[in-house]
Amino acid sequence: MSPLAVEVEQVSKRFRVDGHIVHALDGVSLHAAEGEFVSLVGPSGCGKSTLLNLICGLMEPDSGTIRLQGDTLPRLGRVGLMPQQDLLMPWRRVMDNLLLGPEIQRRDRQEAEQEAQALLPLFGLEGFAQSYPSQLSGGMRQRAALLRTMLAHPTVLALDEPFGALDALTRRGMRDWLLQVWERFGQTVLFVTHDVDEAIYLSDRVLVISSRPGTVALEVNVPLPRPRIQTQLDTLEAAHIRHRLLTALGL
Amino acid sequence: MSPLAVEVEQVSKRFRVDGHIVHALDGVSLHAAEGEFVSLVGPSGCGKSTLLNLICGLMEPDSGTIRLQGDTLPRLGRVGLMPQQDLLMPWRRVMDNLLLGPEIQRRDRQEAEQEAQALLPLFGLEGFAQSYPSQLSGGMRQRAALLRTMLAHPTVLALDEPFGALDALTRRGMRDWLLQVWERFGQTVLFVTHDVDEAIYLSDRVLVISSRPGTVALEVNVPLPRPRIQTQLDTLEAAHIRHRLLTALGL
Amino acid sequence: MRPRFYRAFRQALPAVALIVGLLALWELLARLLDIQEWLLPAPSAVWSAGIDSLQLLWPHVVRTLVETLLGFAVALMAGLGLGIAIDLSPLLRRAIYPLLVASQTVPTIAIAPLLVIWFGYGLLPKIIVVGLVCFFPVVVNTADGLRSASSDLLALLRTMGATRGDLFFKVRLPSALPMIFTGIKVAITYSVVGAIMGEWVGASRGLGIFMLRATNSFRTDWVFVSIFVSAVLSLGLFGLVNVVERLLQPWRFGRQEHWEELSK
Amino acid sequence: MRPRFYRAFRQALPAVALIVGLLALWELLARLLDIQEWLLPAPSAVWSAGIDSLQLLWPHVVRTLVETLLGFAVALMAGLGLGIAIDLSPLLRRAIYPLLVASQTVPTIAIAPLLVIWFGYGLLPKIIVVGLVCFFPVVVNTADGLRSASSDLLALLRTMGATRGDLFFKVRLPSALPMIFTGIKVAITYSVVGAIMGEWVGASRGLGIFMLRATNSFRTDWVFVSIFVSAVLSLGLFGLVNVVERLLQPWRFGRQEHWEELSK
Amino acid sequence: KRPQELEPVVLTLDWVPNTNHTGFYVALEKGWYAEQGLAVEIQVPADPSAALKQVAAGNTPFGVSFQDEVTVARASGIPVVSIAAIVQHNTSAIASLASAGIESAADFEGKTYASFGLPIERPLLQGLMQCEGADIDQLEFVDVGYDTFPALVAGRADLIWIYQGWDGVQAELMGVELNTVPLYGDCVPDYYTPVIIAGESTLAERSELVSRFLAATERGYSYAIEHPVEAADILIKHSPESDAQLVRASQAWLSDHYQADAPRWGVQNPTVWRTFVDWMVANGLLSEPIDADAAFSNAYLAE
Ligand SMILES: Nc1ncnc2c1ncn2[C@@H]1O[C@H](COP(=O)(O)OP(=O)(O)OP(=O)(O)O)[C@@H](O)[C@H]1O
Ligand SMILES: Nc1ncnc2c1ncn2[C@@H]1O[C@H](COP(=O)(O)OP(=O)(O)OP(=O)(O)O)[C@@H](O)[C@H]1O
Ligand SMILES: [Mg+2]
Ligand SMILES: [Mg+2]
Repeated sequence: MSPLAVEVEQVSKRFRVDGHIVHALDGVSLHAAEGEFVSLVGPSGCGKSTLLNLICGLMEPDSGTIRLQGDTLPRLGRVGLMPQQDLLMPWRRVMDNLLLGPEIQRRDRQEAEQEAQALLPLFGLEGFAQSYPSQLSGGMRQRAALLRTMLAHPTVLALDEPFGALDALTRRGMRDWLLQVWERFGQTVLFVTHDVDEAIYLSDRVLVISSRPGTVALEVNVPLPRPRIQTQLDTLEAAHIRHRLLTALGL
Repeated sequence: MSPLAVEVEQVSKRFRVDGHIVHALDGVSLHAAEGEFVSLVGPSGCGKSTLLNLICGLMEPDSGTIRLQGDTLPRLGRVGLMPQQDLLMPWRRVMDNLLLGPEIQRRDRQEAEQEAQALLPLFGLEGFAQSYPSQLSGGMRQRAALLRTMLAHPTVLALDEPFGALDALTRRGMRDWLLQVWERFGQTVLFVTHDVDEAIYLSDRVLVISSRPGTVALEVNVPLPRPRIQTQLDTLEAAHIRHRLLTALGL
Repeated sequence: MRPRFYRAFRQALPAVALIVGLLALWELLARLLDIQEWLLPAPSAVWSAGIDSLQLLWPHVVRTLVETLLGFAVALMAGLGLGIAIDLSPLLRRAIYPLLVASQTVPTIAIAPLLVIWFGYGLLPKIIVVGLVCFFPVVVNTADGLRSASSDLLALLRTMGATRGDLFFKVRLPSALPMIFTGIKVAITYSVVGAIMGEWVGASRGLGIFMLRATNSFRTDWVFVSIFVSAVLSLGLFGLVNVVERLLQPWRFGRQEHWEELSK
Repeated sequence: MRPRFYRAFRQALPAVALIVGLLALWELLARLLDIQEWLLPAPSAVWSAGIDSLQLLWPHVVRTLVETLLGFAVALMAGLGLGIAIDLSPLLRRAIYPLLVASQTVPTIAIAPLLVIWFGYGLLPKIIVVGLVCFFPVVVNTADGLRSASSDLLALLRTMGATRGDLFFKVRLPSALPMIFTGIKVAITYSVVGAIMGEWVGASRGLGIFMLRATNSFRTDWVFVSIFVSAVLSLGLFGLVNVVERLLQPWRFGRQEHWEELSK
Repeated sequence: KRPQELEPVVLTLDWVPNTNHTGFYVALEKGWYAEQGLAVEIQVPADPSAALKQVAAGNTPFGVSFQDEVTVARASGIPVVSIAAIVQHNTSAIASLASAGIESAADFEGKTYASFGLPIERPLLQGLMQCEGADIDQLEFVDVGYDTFPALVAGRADLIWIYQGWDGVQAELMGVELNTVPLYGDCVPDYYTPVIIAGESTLAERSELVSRFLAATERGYSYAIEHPVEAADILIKHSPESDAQLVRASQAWLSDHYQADAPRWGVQNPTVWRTFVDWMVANGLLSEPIDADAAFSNAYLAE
């Protein structure tokens, strides 16, 4: 058996905020198998972004261990993160922002640019390749940030509310595109969202994080067959899962 | 009859993006009566934020007119805007960020601070009054930005996806709080959202903006009785409205 | 108190080590190469000359320090004022910027006679020279810093009905603070030399005078003593500015969180 | 071409107007108050002296310009290099920063004999003096600018497996550019005076020498001619830096959109 | 000789070119250095004490300095020797505006003196004043650096040190009437200012070079003595930034003073050196006497 792509074991994380201690995560354990799509839902401020940051290697846990592909080697550069704040570089045009990953990986620029160019229409960024980020709408910025993450071709993806600023239609398009890509390339995906339906539609497994200090409150498998279609969300099975998730979330 | 709080008449707006012209809004007309709650939904990049910016007086339309309370006087300072990007000041602690409005209005700081203090728990910001924005989670930042807007006590509110980064539970709480405040103080609200249910739940009227160049594609009244409760969304009437809106949005 | 002191000590260690190392090297070279003392005295010679001339030096140092501080205060006010004025008015920027640049190209000694004629030998001409030498970095950094404020944030405040003053004090100034302090750090570094140059215009007391007299009597050791003293003064003032910078910008220099620490 | 020229003209108008106004005032005062010419010549006198001495002046100007440019190039490289080094290594920051500050407190004339003995009367000592005078603002602005990069952005790049070099060239440097240019603007303003001071160490040609000789012959009009020339040189160089700044940062100085225009 | 065979020699002046230096430029212009096999290069520093340091450091073989400076330097162990007096007597004077009515050193009391900041100034003025029974403590000193003239004219100082052959002439040209109290007289000892100096090692190891240099230089000054007008033109040619009118007038004044009552140009009188050393010791300018005879030499001047 191949090792798990991501293993988080009993991880705790505290922050010091102006004197008092904020207990962000408390003994969180989770894992994602190679090629698995795992979603994280949970109240705002429960530590989801912190968890992704820890997994990416941007922080070290105060206690507990994190393994990628079975090892505890440095994690930076092994997980593709799409941060919650889009963090586009104001001094780079959209296209140059998109090509950040390929650039860092010293990949052929022309090839990467062709790939990006081909995806621009799907991301609703056609005609904006040469504009600066300040000239984009909120949703366009978010889509640019997602495209930037994807163009780095990571094998493990950590996406922090990638569709938060998108309308339902655009969102659906992006979802389906993400699933297509995922099915083709088999990345491992950690997906933070506030939309329970979205989590069900996309994931193999959904984790509910409890409010601060964050712990795993519930873990639900989503055994809906793939490829997924929108109407599967209207099945009884989906309704059941939705109910369990909403209950765990206190709704 | 008292004049309309907001009147937008045949407004067009174009941007110049690296040589070519982006036609953001094309002949948009809309209005909001005194104390009315109007939501705007539409695809990402269709010009919703641009419309709010125009109404606030941050930009002038290329053609068309905008009236507030029946006049065409300068609009700056007359509409409380919550921008899509939270724009918290990194050099101010959370509390000082919240008190920006009262400060600019030269109101008594102590009073305003008491008001803010009392609202912190509801906004999930208890214990974070003295931290810096960089120490907040994405959703906490958004809530702080909303609270900042509300503390300025504007009579016309322009809220640009105020709940975008919030989980369903927090979101519901915020919605209900917003409705309460609105019912008590009777502000005129322009509300941008991607969530059709949210628009129905909150609004007197919902406008669908078509994709770029933005025009008003559909206008739907929401005759559900107030005060609203969650279950009203399950009524046939709501379903009907939802259907019309989703169809207009292409879903 | 203990750990704090220890930390300060550790902070200063590399600089002290480097300086001591360089002095040792210099001493060694001076002895090995047998460099004439009047040309380049060994540190040990400078040190003993310093000890000997302490009493002699003291009034000069006080005088120069006074000139430095007063002149710097003037430079700071002029620099901030002009920087702000330039930022507020594009017209003023275009009108006055070239003059400010030009003002920096006038060597002090070229206008020394005028200074003496108009202002005599008192404190005033020295203050003017220090001011002229120091204000420019403050102006440029202030003007550029104020311009760097986020236009989105400014827009937000304007929707709240902010006055120009609000925009300035609540957004532009805080955004500009880091750059302003950079300018102040450059300026304060020049201030002591400015005072010394001011003294050369004409004075009877001050480090510059001491230096001049020492040069004329081939007391190179004393020249180096005064260079050393002026370096110490400059370092002290520079350090002071650094402390103020940290105090005024807690959001930049607060206790580092894990995140920030790592992301360095 | 036409409107562009017209725009440039309109841009320059306020400065030209102000300068012409000041010159007129000065001319008036000089005539009314009957100020002796050797003390403060009227602009008209300076002008005709300038015309007369053009031929004489020319080789001096060329020489000073060469020194200025070479010295500034050195200062730029040293400044950027040191600023970067300081930013990269906290140890280096603590070790070397005090020395840099101290280096600015040594008056040129105090080390002039050493410079001549070690480097002779050629170009080298002037380049060194210009370098010493100019590198400091570049160092401080570079170091502070590099530190101002967004830590979130740096973190993002690190998750992509960015090397230190990537972080530097893709985030730190672009973020620091505005401040670096501010430093360069201050430095280039000092460079011409630096060259003049360098010439005073010992030279046979250059604006500084011209100025010295003119002073000694009580030809104050010539002194002012050389001040005027050095001001023009400085302004030209300053303007050049501004142009480069704009070219290198299109995202800051691009054609203004409506939004940005208003939010000013 | 062809130019490339000439021996390169550097001469560092004390200050920008002026009529004190005319002889050098004449010798250069007339090719007399070249005749001696020398390619002389003249350097101009901004600091009057720079030349002595350069010579002492062996960086340049010849320089222009002053007797007082040489004496202090030798007392500090700096091995330089004065090898020729450019001007025979001290041409300095204490000047005041004629309108101030200061006729003699007795009137210095209660006045302000704009000083270069040299240690020698105070005892010299003291000597002048004592002669007239005045008290030096009644005279205020202000260090002004080298640009004292404007201070006087603007009334910021009452007394300044001038070189009659330069500042004095200039004042005359400008129509500023000055009262002067010359330093050369009975109240204070005379001394040579300026002088040509060389390092002891140069004298020991390259004495023949020194003689050749001085031979050409002496020719230059002799020419300047005899042909002030032509000599002035040569200086102007080499220092076109100097005011021509001033140079000509100064040259006319100074040409008579180069040699004055001396048997030949450049010769230094041992008594002048000895008296001056004693005077310096007596006034605390030297802590110990130095060997005055070693501080100068006439040996390199042609017989
Ligand atoms: N300052 C600007 N300069 C150039 N183009 C702009 C600017 N602001 C907005 N636009 C363009 O106007 C269009 C509408 O932008 P707007 O921000 O209003 O969209 P939106 O409806 O708010 O979208 P979203 O839901 O993604 O936030 C976009 O195509 C955007 O690129
Ligand atoms: N750098 C930091 N310094 C101090 N506290 C922090 C820092 N980062 C996060 N926190 C705190 O940790 C807690 C969890 O934050 P986190 O950003 O992980 O929440 P989240 O689950 O992503 O919330 P949201 O859905 O609102 O984005 C919050 O209370 C936040 O204040
Ligand atoms: Mg988050
Ligand atoms: Mg928007």
